[in-house]
Amino acid sequence: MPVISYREALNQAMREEMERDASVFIMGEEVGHYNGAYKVTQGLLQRFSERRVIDAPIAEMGFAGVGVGAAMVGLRPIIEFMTFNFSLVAIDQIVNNAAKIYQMSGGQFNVPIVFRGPGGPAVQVGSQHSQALESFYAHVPGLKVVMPSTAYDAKGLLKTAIRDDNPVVFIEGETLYNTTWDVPDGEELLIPFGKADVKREGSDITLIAWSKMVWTCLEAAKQLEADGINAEVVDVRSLRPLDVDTLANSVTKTGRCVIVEVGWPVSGFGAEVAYQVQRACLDALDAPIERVTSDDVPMPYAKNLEDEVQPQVKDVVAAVRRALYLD
Amino acid sequence: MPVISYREALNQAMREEMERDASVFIMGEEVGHYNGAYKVTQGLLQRFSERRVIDAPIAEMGFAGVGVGAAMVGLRPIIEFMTFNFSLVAIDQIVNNAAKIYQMSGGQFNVPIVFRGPGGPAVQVGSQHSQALESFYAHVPGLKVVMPSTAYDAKGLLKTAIRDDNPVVFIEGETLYNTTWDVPDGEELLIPFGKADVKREGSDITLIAWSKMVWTCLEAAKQLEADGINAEVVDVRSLRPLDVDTLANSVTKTGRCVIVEVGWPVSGFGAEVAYQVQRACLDALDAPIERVTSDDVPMPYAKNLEDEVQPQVKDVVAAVRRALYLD
Amino acid sequence: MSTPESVRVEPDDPSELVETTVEELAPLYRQMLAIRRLEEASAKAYSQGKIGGFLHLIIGQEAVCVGAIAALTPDDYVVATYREHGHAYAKGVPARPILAELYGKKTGLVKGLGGSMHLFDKEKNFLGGYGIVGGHVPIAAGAAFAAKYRGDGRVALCFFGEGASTIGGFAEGLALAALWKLPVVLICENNQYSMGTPTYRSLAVEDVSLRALAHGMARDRFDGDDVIKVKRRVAEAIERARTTGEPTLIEVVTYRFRGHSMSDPGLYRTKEEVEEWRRRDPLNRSRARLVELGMSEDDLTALEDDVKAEIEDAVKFADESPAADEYFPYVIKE
Amino acid sequence: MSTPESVRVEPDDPSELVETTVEELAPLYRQMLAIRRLEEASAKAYSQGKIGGFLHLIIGQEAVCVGAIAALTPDDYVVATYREHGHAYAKGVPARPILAELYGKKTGLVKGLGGSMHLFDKEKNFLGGYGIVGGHVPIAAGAAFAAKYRGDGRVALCFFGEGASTIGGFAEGLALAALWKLPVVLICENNQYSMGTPTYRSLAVEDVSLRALAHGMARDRFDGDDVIKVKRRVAEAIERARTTGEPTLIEVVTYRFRGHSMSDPGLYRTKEEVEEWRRRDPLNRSRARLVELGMSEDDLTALEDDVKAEIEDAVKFADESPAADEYFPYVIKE
Ligand SMILES: Cc1ncc(C[n+]2csc(CCOP(=O)(O)OP(=O)(O)O)c2C)c(N)n1
Ligand SMILES: Cc1ncc(C[n+]2csc(CCOP(=O)(O)OP(=O)(O)O)c2C)c(N)n1
Ligand SMILES: [Mg+2]
Ligand SMILES: [Mg+2]
Repeated sequence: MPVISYREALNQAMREEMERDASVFIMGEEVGHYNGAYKVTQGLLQRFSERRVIDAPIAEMGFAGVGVGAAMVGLRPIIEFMTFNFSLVAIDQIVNNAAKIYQMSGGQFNVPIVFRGPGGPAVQVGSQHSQALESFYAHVPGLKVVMPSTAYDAKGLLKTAIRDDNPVVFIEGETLYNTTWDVPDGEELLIPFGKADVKREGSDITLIAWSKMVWTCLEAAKQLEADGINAEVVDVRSLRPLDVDTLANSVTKTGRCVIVEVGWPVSGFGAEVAYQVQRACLDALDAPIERVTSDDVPMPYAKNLEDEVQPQVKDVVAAVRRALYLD
Repeated sequence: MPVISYREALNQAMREEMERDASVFIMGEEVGHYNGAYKVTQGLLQRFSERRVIDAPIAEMGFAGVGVGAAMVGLRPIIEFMTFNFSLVAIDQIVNNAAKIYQMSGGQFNVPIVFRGPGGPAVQVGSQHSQALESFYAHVPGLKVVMPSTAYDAKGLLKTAIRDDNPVVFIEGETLYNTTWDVPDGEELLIPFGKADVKREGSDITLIAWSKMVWTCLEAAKQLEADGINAEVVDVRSLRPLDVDTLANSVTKTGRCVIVEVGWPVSGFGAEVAYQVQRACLDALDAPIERVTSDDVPMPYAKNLEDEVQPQVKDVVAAVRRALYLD
Repeated sequence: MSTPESVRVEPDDPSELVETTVEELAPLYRQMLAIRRLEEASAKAYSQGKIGGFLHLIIGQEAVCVGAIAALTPDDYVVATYREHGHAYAKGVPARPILAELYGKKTGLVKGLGGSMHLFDKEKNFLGGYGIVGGHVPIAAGAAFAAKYRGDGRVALCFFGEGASTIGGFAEGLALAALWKLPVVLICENNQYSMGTPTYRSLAVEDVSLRALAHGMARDRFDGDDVIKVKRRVAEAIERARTTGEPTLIEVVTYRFRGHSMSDPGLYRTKEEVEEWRRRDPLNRSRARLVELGMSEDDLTALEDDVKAEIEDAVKFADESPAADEYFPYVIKE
Repeated sequence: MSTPESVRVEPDDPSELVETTVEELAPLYRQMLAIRRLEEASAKAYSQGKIGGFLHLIIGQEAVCVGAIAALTPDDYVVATYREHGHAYAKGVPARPILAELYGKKTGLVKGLGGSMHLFDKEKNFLGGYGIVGGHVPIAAGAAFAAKYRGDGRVALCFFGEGASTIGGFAEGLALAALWKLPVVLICENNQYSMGTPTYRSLAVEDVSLRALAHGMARDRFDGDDVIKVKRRVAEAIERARTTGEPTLIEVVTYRFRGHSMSDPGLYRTKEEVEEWRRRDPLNRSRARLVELGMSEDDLTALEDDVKAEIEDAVKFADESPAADEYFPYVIKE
């Protein structure tokens, strides 16, 4: 299987879906002539012309709303936020319009739209440009929320998102674009929503994560192996709908659970996961569920502080040891 | 002690603080000449003039930002959102500016501002006007988030909010304005943040709630009493900072816990409370923590459906019975 | 920057007569009257507790939605605010499902899920019914975007109040429509109040249509008393949108006779002001015109009786319909 | 609606000379040069990996912030974007803490917490440093609101790019400033590109200052090559704000010589275009003017050496400063 980057996987997904369905278009800042701020839309303008790859001025609320309107009458917009930090000026369109129109219209108008772009902490860009907002979107009925960690998942989930008849918030890892993974060529890669993925099998403890933190957990698992601890890593992938079964099966097997997220602790999505897992398998738990999150602070700029704030491999290892009562 | 309404309590709090401190002003839609959409600012324009009670045009992002700028240079704005539903068009000002400026400026500029207004489901106003957004705000470091359930708490907490040197998101119960409570006259009523309040003592189970749901829990506790079940009702009051100690002490005493919130279930603030309580007193728990939330749907308009969606006394009673293994 | 020659920014002399015929005007008068009666029936039902929540009536402003929408084809789109019963009716939605929706009934236009503020009708290309001021302007631009994308010649009409002209959603929708030349007609129903706030306290310049200037967008501004005038002037903008793809910002000066919503007694206006505008009632004006044009009292009475029967039927329908009973199927489309 | 007589909307003839003296111009030239050297030092440090994240340089645009801020008093407020090193320096923030901040050092202006995009200096009334396009415009209006509230005669200057003119934050800030007559001067630094997007693809009308029209706000528009002209024209607006409380929207046409940020090679512009603007370099122009006005080469060299030493010292300071080391104390003020 060809090894491609997360960026390339997303690009392929959009290209394939645009080839397949003439109602799919892309709109966002710098997606066309500039080929994307993060080059995710590289070459699409050239291939599909300005009609379908639309450079928008800086007006997130406006073009997100244009997407919603276009979706209501049958187009399938992909709205790129240069980063999800900027989705906050457009969040009313997502929460009050995209998510609710199907309900408000009594099922008449569905809104097949994808809001995508990078999210989560980037590197040294300060607190306004470095935050994980998935807990906001996961809170909202009417939305689906997806966060792939690998190129494979990125491609398969984005294709599914574009075909979904509902609004999908698709948050890419801002620091994952250059990561690579095996991605099948030729055949159609469609990954259903609501399916978590066991990224590494293990028997002693379950590490639950999504997006960038899956990589941190895999690295932690590798280190733990040296100490004879066999960690299972489960990638949530789809936060809404959430695949509680796969998470619960894993925790039932291992008896212990650490949830790792790069967002803020209070009311982070990890709290929801903890609650769900606890409910589904309280009896199977041999120790309280541990959560590892970023510190409860806006992101500092300095690299050393930025690293300190975010969950590192050592933090995950320490949480695992706590959950195993080893320390 | 005089019995006054929640509305009147808020009005008194603002009036007293405006008398006390000339840097306090109120800005929002219809707060002046109209005396407030919910009449919370009744009489304040007359008392303090247009200089300090400012009717704003419909531009939440704009006037929230004006408040932030004014607060940076030492004024103490109270920004009223006609309802917190409309805070979504201004949330970027709250999350990216108000909450972060103290940090971004390395501690130079603090932002003493109160964003207040009614939140949570109202009655038959449909999904865009009926939602509980506290989970969003509670997620954000740099903010304080307060939600009083009684006139007493409303007055004492709002006065504290106005004097706080940080941005405070103060969400009033849209259906609580006419509720009454004893509120001392004359003496200064200041309730510190980060203190939950036991609204009813009990020994068999702890009901944790905030805002309107405190009333639902009190009513449920009354009904449960008839069955010989003695429920303790703890009012969170301050979601951020959260008083885990008081919650944990109660649960340690009762051994059982039901968390009741009117918001959506997924990533609701109740999940965070559940996680904190579980961490603080897993060993004391005789049963899994139960959560009661609204259904995972946008709010329907029809009264019967609206009631069905939201936690009712009977739902709380049922959850208590589950937690007591009675059913 | 270019502004079309056709721009007339001052409200016209309200006494000015626009040519028309009984054939053209009578159906529009009928629509306006039906909307008026529907609104009155709603107000009554509200006071009886049969309708809940916020109820925003358009009484006094009927000529705007009726005139504007009369200039559309059924394929064109309409996007409106929470004050949209009249717009829905003018776009062809029958009174029955509108009223049943306000009653929160299963037979309501949106199954009792949306209520007064959220009417939608896909078949009629009526795209809502929105409660967040300004938030629907980009949606209308989006429907127009789709029309342009497909080249299907459709046009979108977007209605909003003058109070919306200060909010970002309006500004961004306007900027995008102008930049991308989207076939949308933005119609500001300037009823001179945003809740209790008169325009002189909410707008630095009390002419919303001027916003078009800085975007090189066509604009128009006139009073909304004469339904035919509204139809003609909006038709020009629709024609421009349909043929050249260019958007227009139109401001229609009008007045709501009642409070902002049922819970607003409207104390911020003088009796005299309200009376003055009631004298300009667009319904009376159209009725008088019909008489002038030769429509007989008998025919008018027949029309009015017909309207009365229609609304009475809708009330009966709403009253007798079963309560709304499900909401889960309408959250996520499977 | 009124627009002041003083409005001149067209860019002036760039060759036009504005009267000045060595005493006035030399310190401004020095500031511009210091900013240029500071930016160059930052670019170098960035390429050495000493600065991370986004680094937006203002090289080519120096005359705008220097000229505009020269017209202020120290008590006045300045609010800027992520491209604000020059604005901070012009407002009196020394090079040392600016550069140390970019390095993420403890001695940085904001303790290494904000970085390049978030410079703040309370003592200098420099209110930031914001990364969300348009979001700071209301903040500037708020500082002006406070000045008006207190009647202390202060004025706020707000800088933003032409790319910000399509976003809601700008539109709402503008509307509120106009309605409430806030003493704020909104300065659009139109450098003709919003990242890779030229104005003709982002603006329906390539004249941002026109936005003022529909709000009855004073406006001005001119090129930003001559620091003295910028000072004079902005001074008029500041004077208006200080004496009458009225806001002004000013558009200054300028050009950034480099990419949007360090990671942007700027391939969307032709070499010729960039060369053309480099020939108009505001620093060369001011230097030539100083020579014309009689400043000796020796004095100029002394000034330039002094700047060089200042920036070298700042680099040394940043290099040698300890790393940032705490963040918890700056989340909530106790
Ligand atoms: C963003 C937002 N802010 C505030 C409100 C509350 N609100 C509803 S209608 C209204 C007044 C709108 O006035 P206008 O736009 O003139 O329309 P009209 O009601 O006069 O038709 C306000 C403030 C809202 N719905 N949305
Ligand atoms: C709301 C928002 N959307 C997008 C961005 C990403 N972004 C940062 S700068 C920029 C271009 C701004 O151009 P302009 O306003 O002309 O200022 P300039 O950079 O040219 O000084 C963009 C799109 C942002 N920071 N904020
Ligand atoms: Mg109005
Ligand atoms: Mg620019």
